[in-house]
Amino acid sequence: MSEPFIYLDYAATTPPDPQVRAAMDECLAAAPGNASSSHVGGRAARERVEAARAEVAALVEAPPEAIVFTSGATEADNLAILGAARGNAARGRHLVSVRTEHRAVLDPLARLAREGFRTTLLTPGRDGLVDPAAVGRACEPGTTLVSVMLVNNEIGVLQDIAAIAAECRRHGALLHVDAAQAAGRVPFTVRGLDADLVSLAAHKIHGPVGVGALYVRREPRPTLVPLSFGGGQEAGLRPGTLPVHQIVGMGTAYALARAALAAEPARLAALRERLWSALRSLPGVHLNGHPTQRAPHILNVSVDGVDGEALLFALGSVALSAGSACNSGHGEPSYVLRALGRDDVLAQASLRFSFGRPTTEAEIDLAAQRVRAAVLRLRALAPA
Amino acid sequence: MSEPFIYLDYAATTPPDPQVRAAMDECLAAAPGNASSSHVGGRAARERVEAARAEVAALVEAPPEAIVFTSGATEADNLAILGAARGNAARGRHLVSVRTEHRAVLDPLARLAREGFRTTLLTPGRDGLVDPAAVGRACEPGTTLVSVMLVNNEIGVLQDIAAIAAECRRHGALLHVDAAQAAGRVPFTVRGLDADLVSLAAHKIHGPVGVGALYVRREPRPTLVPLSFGGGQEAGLRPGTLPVHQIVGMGTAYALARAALAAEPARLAALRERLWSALRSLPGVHLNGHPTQRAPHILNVSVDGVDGEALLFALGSVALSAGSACNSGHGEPSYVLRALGRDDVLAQASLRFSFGRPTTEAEIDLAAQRVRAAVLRLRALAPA
Amino acid sequence: MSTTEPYAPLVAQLFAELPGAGRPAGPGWACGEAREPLSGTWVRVYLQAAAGRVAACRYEVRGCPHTVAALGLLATRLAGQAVAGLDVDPAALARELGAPAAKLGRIFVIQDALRSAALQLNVGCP
Amino acid sequence: MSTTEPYAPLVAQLFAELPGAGRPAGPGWACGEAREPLSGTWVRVYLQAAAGRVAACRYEVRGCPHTVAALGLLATRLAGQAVAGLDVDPAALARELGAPAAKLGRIFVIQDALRSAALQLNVGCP
Ligand SMILES: Cc1ncc(COP(=O)(O)O)c(C=O)c1O
Ligand SMILES: Cc1ncc(COP(=O)(O)O)c(C=O)c1O
Repeated sequence: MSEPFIYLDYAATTPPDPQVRAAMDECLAAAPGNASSSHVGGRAARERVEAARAEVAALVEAPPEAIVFTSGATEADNLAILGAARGNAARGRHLVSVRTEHRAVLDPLARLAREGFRTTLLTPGRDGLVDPAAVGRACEPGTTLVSVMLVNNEIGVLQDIAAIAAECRRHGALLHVDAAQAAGRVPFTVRGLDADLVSLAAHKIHGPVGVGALYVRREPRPTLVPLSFGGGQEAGLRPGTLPVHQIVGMGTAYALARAALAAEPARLAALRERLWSALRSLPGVHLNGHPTQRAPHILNVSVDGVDGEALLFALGSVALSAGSACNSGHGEPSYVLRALGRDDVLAQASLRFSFGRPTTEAEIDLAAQRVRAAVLRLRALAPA
Repeated sequence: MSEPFIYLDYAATTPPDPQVRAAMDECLAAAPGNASSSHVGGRAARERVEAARAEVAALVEAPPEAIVFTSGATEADNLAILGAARGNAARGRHLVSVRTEHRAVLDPLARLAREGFRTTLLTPGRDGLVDPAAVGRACEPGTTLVSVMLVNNEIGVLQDIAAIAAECRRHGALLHVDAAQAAGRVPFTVRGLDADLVSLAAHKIHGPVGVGALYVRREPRPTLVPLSFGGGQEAGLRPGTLPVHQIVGMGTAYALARAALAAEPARLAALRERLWSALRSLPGVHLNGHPTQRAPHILNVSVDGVDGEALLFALGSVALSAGSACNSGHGEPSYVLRALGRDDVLAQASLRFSFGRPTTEAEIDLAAQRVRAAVLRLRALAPA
Repeated sequence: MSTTEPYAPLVAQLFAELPGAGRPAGPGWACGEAREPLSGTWVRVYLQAAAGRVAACRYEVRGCPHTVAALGLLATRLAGQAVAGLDVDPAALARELGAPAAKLGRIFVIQDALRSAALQLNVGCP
Repeated sequence: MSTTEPYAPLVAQLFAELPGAGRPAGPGWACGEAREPLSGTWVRVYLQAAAGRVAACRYEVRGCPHTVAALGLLATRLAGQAVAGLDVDPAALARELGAPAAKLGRIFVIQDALRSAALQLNVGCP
């Protein structure tokens, strides 16, 4: 296996852009300063943080004061869901979400069940899309929060959040949107989503891992109970000494993403279609998720007649995921693909290809060749 | 104010060591990999994480499996306190701590009060030390958790944790120790502390800000309710894609701190005594905290007859804190100094000098000169 | 799964080389088949015997790398063994390949297929 | 406190130069004193008058940079003003110095000291 290595797992994590790395290192090398300190180092740190906050806000056209920095999208999801549910428990204890959400949404919902909340989890259509009317029907008088992701991390489908938001408004429920996979990949604005809470990650769009943000609408401002307490940073919603270099890394990544938004999504979508054309020429290869209502950087296929783990292993020189990064390697079929109605065996024999700024046509063509070869080799072992 | 700038605020944050920066950047530049992914990039990321975990564990002689990475000491404190209190609520709802703890301890305790817990906050002696017997007396049958810091971040006093731990054992309470200011500054081991939970920070010892750890004793293992949910990382206690470069930065910083532990504390203590000798020659300058039971890197003094804010401003070219970084600039006198019995005005006219690896004798001498000059100038304005 | 390589080098080697893989041509082969529907594992073992001993072993498989590797090991080892009482120790095989406990069920599938092929050798192919 | 400099350049300049600071020597000065015990702010204002107008203003102070700067401004501005009705507008002064609302109490201390010094000028020193 000394074939050149091809990374096609950008939905799991992306390499930080060289400019991001440079900005981070420059920050780590700068005169020291805790952003809470009143001396000159502290003030410089605060200025860097606020400049980055403005960049992050700009990508989604939010006011900078609406951006709360967190340690990643997982924490942003938890702050939104645990925070809004607990903070609005007096109004009701019913929550609505979808079976294909990320674990960072589903697991806090499961925790809330232990705290006496009820959750209705909708099943999307076989194309992965949630019917906005179904969200409306799931709402009850005591529904305080609805959580639906913008771009699914496994199959890339893009939900119609604006229509879902309208249902939430009608029922007086807050709307949280996990946009960890969407930011910088598809153009959107918080106004366009009309969401109250939006989770963002840095490391999915060539920023550093370990930093993210939660957009918290200003008017009306949802009540949130913080996850942690102490120090008062981030308007009391997220304490702890601010990791200036991480925040600067996210700001730089978001600035780069905004600059690339005019051309990069189309380029990635073309790569995705190129790969899909190559793979669909093999018999028994199925596309997962809606064919057009989708983000450009994710392609998920299921392959008949092969074992998923063996396929992944045979593709050792192509880095990709069988499901989401968090589930891969566990041998468990993806719960997302199962929610779409794929049977266990086919769900297991699925590959998620995902693309990023460094991805080239040549890599796509090589990857397609290797996938074809691996599938044919494995099928030859079991010509049933 | 074009005097050379002197940074003496290492207790607020320290500049990352050049080796830490290099290790982090090397990591950011490496082939991408989410530590949860099964491909080669993912495995390399996991190996880096585990090597760093071993380094962090080694500094405090903990088993590596007992180290849970967090986004900092604030999160570690919250995970320990909220987690243990909620996780043991069936056994009791009483907690014991000290009025001079960091906000990252006091604020989660205040939150727990809203969840129906009671807290006894002990007042230390005028020297800042907590009487272990007083901890024992504060324990009740329903006391589940005691939280006492090892090194106080404002005045540097070092508590007798082992004696406090013995009281906790006698009363069947868990012991949490915030060691954010202690790690790498004073030699200690988790076995020596005999604590169940120990919070650690990276950025106080020349590692990056935004990463820390919680030591969680293995046997018996305290029950903790996580703060966040999803993904299952860090044994289910702390979800989210692992920030490999941050963790590697912490590991490198801790390895360097361990190597320096034989000589650096003595060097810093000598610098501290040098500064104190220079300052005490001024009349009306008072040492805060116990004169000998203290960490080497913090010196806190109160100055008669001057306004604290004016003194800090007059010392513009010396970066230091009036209280802890989190409180400075707010004009509020330090609650830590007030708990020691300092009146408000004197508490406000206090300076925390703190030292780090780059600190030199020449800097100390220059800083002492500038403090003398500033104090004399301000006192001349008000010769009362 | 360990924090390092997910498969032992022996597994990787057998998966790459696939010794004995494929449906045999010609007459005189007994075969047994078994499956495990949950994971979709499917195994067919072919045996050829001479003078009461295994002359050759072949297989077809749809399964995980451990399953594929286990069959490769079998194919290289069964030749020469007595047909009477022919069997495999799934636990020992799993250990040798460094397969995690969760994989044991699939090695049992191999045992089932092998036993049923051996049975035909003993009883005579239909 | 803004995210950038905590003190306006004017405050920094007055704090550095301290125009008019210090206890005046010689006779013929009226003085007023006031304090705010919570912050420990203490102010003494000295005034010298000639022909019903302020001839000079001096001060002593223990206080924050805004308080010190406010006194420096007064000292440079009061000369020439009529002693009758001599006063200062604390809100305007705070605004001019960019002092946060929390500091207004300390500027009132200055007003108190000034008024009491002016009172002595009007009534005659004890
Ligand atoms: C949709 C979605 N939400 C949340 C997360 C978690 O984000 P993070 O890795 O920043 O914790 C991810 C990625 O892992 C994701 O794809
Ligand atoms: C004693 C103590 N505990 C907790 C913290 C908070 O740590 P962090 O900055 O990593 O959130 C600090 C420093 O700010 C500290 O000094």
